[in-house]
Amino acid sequence: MTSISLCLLIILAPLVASIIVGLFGFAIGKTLSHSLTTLGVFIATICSYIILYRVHVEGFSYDGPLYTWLGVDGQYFTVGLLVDSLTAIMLVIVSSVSLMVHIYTIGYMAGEEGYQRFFSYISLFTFMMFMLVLSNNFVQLFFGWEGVGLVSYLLIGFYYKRESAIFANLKAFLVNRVGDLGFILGIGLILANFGTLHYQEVFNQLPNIVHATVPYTSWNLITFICILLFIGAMGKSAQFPLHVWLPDSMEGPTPISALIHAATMVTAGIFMVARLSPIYNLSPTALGVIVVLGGINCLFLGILGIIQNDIKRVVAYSTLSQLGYMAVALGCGAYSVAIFHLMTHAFFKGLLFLAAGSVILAMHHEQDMTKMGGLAKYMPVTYITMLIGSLALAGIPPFAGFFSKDMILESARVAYANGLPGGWFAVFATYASVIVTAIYSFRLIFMTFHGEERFRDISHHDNHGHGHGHHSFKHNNPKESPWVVTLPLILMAIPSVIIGWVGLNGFINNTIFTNSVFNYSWYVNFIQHEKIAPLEMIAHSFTELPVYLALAGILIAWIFHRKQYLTKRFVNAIRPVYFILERKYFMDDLYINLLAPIGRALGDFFWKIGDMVVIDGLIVNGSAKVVAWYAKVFRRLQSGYVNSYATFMVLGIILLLTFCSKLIFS
Amino acid sequence: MIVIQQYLILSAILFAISVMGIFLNRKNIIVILMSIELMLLAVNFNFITFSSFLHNLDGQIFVFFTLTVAAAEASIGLAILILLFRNLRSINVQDMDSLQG
Amino acid sequence: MMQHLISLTVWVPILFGVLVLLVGKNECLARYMALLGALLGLFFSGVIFIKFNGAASGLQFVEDYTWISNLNINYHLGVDGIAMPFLLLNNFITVLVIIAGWRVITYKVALYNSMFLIMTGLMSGVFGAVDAILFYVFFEAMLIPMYLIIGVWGSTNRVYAAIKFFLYTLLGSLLMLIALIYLYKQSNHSFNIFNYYHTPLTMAAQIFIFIAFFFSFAVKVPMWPVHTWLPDAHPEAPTGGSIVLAAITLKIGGYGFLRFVLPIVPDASRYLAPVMITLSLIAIVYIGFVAIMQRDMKKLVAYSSISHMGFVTLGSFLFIGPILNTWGLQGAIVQMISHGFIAAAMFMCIGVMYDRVHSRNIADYGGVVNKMPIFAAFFMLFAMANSGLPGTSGFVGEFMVIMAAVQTNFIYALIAALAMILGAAFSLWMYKRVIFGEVTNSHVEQMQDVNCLEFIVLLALAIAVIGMGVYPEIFVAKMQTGVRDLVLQVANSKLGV
Amino acid sequence: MKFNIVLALPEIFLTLMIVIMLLVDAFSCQHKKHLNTVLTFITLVGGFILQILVFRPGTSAFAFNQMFILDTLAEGSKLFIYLFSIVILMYVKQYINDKKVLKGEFYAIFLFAILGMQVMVSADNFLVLYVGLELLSLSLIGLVALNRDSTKATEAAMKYFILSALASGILLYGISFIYGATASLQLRDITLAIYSMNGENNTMLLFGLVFVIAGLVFKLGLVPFHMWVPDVYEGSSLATLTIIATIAKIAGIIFVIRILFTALILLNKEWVVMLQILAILSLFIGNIVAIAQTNIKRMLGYSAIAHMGFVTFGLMLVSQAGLSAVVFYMLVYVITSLAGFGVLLLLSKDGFECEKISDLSGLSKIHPVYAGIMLLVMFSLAGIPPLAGFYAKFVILQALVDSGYTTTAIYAVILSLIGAFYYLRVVKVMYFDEKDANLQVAQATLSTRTILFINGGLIILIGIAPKFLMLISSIFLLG
Repeated sequence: MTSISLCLLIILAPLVASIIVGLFGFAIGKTLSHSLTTLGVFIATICSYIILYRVHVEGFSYDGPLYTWLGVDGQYFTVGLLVDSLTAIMLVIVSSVSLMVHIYTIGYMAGEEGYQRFFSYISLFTFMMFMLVLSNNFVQLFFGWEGVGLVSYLLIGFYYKRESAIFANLKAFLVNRVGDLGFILGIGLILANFGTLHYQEVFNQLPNIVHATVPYTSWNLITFICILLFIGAMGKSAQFPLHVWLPDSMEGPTPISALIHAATMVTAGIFMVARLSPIYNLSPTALGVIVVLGGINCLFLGILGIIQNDIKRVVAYSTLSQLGYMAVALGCGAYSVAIFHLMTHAFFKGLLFLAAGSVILAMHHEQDMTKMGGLAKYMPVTYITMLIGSLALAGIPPFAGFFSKDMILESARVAYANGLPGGWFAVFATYASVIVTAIYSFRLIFMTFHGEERFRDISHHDNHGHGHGHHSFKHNNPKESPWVVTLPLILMAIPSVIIGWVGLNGFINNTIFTNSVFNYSWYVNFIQHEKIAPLEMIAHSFTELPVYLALAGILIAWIFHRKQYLTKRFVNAIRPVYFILERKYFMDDLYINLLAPIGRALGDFFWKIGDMVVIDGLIVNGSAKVVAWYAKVFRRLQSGYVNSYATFMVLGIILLLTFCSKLIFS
Repeated sequence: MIVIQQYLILSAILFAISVMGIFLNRKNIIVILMSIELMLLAVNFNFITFSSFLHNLDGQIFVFFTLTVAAAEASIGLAILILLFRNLRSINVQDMDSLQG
Repeated sequence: MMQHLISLTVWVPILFGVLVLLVGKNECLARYMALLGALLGLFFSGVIFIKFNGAASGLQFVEDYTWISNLNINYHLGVDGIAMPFLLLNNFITVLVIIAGWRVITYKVALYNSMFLIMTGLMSGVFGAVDAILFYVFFEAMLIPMYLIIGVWGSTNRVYAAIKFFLYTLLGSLLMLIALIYLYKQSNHSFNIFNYYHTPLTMAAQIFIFIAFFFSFAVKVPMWPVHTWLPDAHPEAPTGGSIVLAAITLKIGGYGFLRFVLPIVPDASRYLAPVMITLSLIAIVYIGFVAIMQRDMKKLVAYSSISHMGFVTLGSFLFIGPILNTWGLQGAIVQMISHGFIAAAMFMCIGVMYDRVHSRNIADYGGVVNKMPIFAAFFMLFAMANSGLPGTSGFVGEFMVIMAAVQTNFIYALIAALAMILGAAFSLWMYKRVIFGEVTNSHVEQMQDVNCLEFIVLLALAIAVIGMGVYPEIFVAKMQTGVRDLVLQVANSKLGV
Repeated sequence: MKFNIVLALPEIFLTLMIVIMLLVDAFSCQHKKHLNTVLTFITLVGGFILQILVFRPGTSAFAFNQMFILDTLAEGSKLFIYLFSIVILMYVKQYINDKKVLKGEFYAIFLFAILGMQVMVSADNFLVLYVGLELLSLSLIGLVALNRDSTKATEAAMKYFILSALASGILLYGISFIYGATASLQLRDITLAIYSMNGENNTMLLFGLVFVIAGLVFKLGLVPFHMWVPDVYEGSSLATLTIIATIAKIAGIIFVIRILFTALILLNKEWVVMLQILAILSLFIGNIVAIAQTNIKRMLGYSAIAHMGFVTFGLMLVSQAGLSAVVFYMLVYVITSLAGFGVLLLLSKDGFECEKISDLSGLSKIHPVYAGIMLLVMFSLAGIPPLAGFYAKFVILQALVDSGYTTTAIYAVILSLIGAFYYLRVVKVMYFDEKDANLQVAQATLSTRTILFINGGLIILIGIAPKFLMLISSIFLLG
């Protein structure tokens, strides 16, 4: 099979499966539904690996059209394919995680209402994600971009009866739309100035545009475009201040939190910036913006993870923090490192979510960690895999996360040294965040798997309405999840351990992305001087701060876990800060209590005052009333008295005479 | 010597009186009928004047027709007046106001 | 036969409309006859669409016969790339409307069906007319059936709405009539629209004509601030009426701008473009906000239509220097066709719910998805299309117009792009309140999922919406030459001639 | 040659028939109701045929020492008056039979009125013109008063009588001045006389002009000489109103054309201004006040004022195009109104007069065909294409703009917009409102229904192919 057919197969297999299951799911039953979609993704996964092999080993690459989507004014927009190393890596990540999630879902969603619907959605999501990564132009990118947003919307609101879920999905969509606003304007500026939306053609023209400015201003055009595009990424990749939707999105079922809100969709923004690295390289200012926003995400949103009690929310904030890391890497010009972290993160964060799902499943859909504890001995597989994930997340060598995160810290230092605007903040934030990461991830481990078994006292109430009935753990113990759930955990745990070793050289030294991602010059220079290999790196790490920070974080988590009174005292000591943290820096309040009411008030004002009073009342009905008033007045002239009629006739004659008088007396 | 203007002024005065009889009168319809007659006479006067001054007989012939028509008009007017009185029990102009607006 | 395709598209539905009236007593026969008439119309317009040569310049399928010789008015029909897609849209929608009303309409069935068939024929005439008076006759004649449709089958406030609709539109069109007559005088007594393209006009005359046309077409579009008839007319009209009104009647306004205003008064258009753009942007944003706050679903969609049509007028008046922006123009047309599908679909969806619960209030619904999952899926698709999701037709037009706006002025684009947020806000917020959640009341509890006829209609619209989103080129390719010719036409100033 | 009595043969026939009818009516017994109808019908058809026979197309023939003219204008309008009279006869016969009070006189007076019109349109001399006018006016007054027991009818008749007498007085006064200035009553001689004045200002002539115009526009009912119109419309029975509102208007307009365009054409600079101001006022008052009406007859009265205003726009253009537009407008207006009155007449039964707008409530449910025709009538009067009324408005507007009166044209359309409102209201009542309990449909004969149907169809037919009627109206002006 040619590679193009393989790519088409990758795209179409999930789509076809999704459509069949979506339309006829009720008819073909659950088993066939999940088999079909899983098969679709399985085919896509196999093909993805073949593509990776061909690209990486045989040096295959492709950039060409499939069909003409739209032609205007001699410009043709095509739906096309771009297959290069970046695409291949992304395909592998997406398809692998998606496949794991498909398998996992068979167990996780068993017995839920809307089983087929769920499979249809995640297959559709996989298709959209493939469209996004395979696109060779901005329009198609935007299609995939919005497409994954759509499926995310559908999946967050999967439990459509739950008010919080349908609130969260609307919020997610709207916040994403704010980002898309910037994104589409960025695309518009590219089209306006480059005359094309094809990546390669845009890159080719970059030298002509470098010094262009935005009309009527002195702003650098490239910077402006970059920032606009990054606004899009801020929406999709949940960067501050458009991050508010991500924690709420945990309303969706756990598998999609793993797939969409950890591993793939939220990294679309990172992917996009990496894909457009030639453009971003031209604008240090834009990179500075990215670095600062990434730093904020990385540190401040990470801190919020520490105070969460909902197991999924902890992971969600951790995702925000890690996305911040990726953004910092992007901002430092180390795009390949960002992708590296994207990959390791996809696996270990996917793993964490899936493991959290496994815990939730065992606890009968209880997500509050204060009602867990001591689960390690009941759920060994889950515990071990989750521990691996957490270690990877905390950046403990030799787990995957260590390599990618360490390189991000490294690249931040390099960028700072080379005078990147906001570089100091990036260094500070990333370093500080290491400790934060360790604290929240191990707080989760300790609270869930260690300590006393708090779940025994709690009579679980069913808040899903999907027929579990009431359970309690008074007499029976929590059980390890079925194999369809644990298998993906194990399969995800393996890359969480080794992927760093495997990928290190390729990503760090950017040998893998020679033609697709172009790191910023200072990073390239830096890397050329240091030859980095896994073992050396581990050894080297013990001479550096980050590992100790991480270990310190674990220690702190352990102390707070053991000595609850210390926790309480500490919280009391920082009451005002804690309040701010509890309110999530007032970001939700900003949107929900300030911006949304302003919007609604504007709507009401325009409607009731503008439309109803001014236009309709004053102008439209007003003129009708004026006419009616005239009618009333003039009908009184018709008094009914014949002598007055005669008077009018005589007046008429006088009127006519006056019109004639000029002629008479001239 | 009486000039044409004097005739014309006379007929104009007659005409004006008759018109005023119509539009100033708020009481009796009979008066209006009389005013109409007067108006036609004023016109006749005009015609005859012109006929005489222009030495053209057409005007005088016209007057005959006018007079005949005036007679017909008067008869119809009076007939309607009777009807009106039968229906309204009044020949007051001011009472004739059911049609208005 | 081939030379008279447009005539057939126009007159066959009208003929069937009259026949339907004549067999009025037999409702069943009337329905089938109406469907046959609508299908024939669709068939003829489909043939036109297929046979139309997108690469050729100028009019195709021309028919030119003397009509009123003493005034040089001709029965002159023909379509170019701009008009042709609307013929298809129009006939397509009518078939759906007839099907949609199949079981729902039980009061004066024959009159209902016949009015729609006559409407279709007349609107086809509007798009096919080359003679200005012929255009005007079709343009105005539409008012009569529409007045009856709103007034007879509408709901509580129908009389006010019908009269408002009628007078509003009449105001505009009468002024246009004067402008047409003025042009007739200026162009050596010709009523051929294309002769006006070459008629030299002074700036003052152009502005006068522009204003006259503006009233006529802006009311139809409708542009802010002459839009208030729409939120009254839509909710009061029956489902079919709303569909036709939104899907096609509004397009006549946009079409009018392209066919009359831009090429006939290019200099005034250039001069007044900032005003038009401002009004369009106000429509997009202001109306977007208004739509968010609506409690009546049909009103909401009506306002959303105004907001979407703002893109049409915006796209039509984006100039770069003296040259009209092809992107904007093309985008405006695509947006019109797409909005035809989407608005029809939205009203259809609301109609489906209305037939079950007899309320248009958002507050009377909630949790509909529990009872009508298939319907909810369709509605989701259309709500997304309404908020401009890529892959649906709603995106293509907005995208093109925004692209064009960026080229003209970034601020325009920024404001226009706010529609992405507002569109999503009003569509999805309504969707959330109506469809999602627990079943809120007993009316919703008793709702049945879509029946076969409704399913067919919704499916057809869904295919259209997705098809147009995934492969718009099928339409766009046919318009290319027409749009290019228009751009060239508008680039010529009439002042120096 | 000079006497040429043949040309007046139709009128003579008409007169003879009237006398016969009066005799028959006097001596026939009451229950032979149909005799009068049949005789009237024969008279009208006979008159129509004779009228065709006596005319040699393309010529202008004179009779009675040039006092009587038979040109295409006269011939055409006469034929149309006969034709429309036949239609009116068909519509009113049932109504007249139902009304106990109206007897055979109706037909006799109706024919007298027709005779008056025929004389008027053929007159080429002020004297004949005057006689015809008075014959028409007095007959109409008689018809209005025929409804003897009705207060409204007698009141309307009285008002009509007083005001039309005043108007003819004014007209005569004007004529006398013109006679004084030109020494002639012959329309053509007056033109020559004015021509020989070489454009000198002649006070007497202009004075006469003003009075003549005032007298003329009274017939048309232009503001401020319109006050009789709504009252007479409301007070007359539907049968009478049909005559007043249709054929009498044709005669009136031809009469105005004769005087203005034959005798006073050289003074057009003066009278154009006057007509313009009157037309503007008429459009305003007619359209605005009609909105406030609840009686459909009265509303149509105001609407007639507005329509006459529109027609006057055509007159004031003093051009061939304007005149043919006027004739076309009149024909369309009459055809449309006839259908409307036809429906109203068929809806009136046993003393019930369908005259309130609300009487039409729910007509579309009771009788969809009548409702449909009424709908066409209303939209046609409002000037909505593709109905006949649109082209009528269109040709006038076209002529206006062509002559440079663009602002006037805009004014005219804005007031027609306001006018559309009250026509819409009638449609609204018929189609959107609930049934009215009073409303019954009279049994009409097949012939009547056929005629009504054809009449309604004509409104659309003229809309689809207006050329034919436009051609006819331009032929009118060939002579």
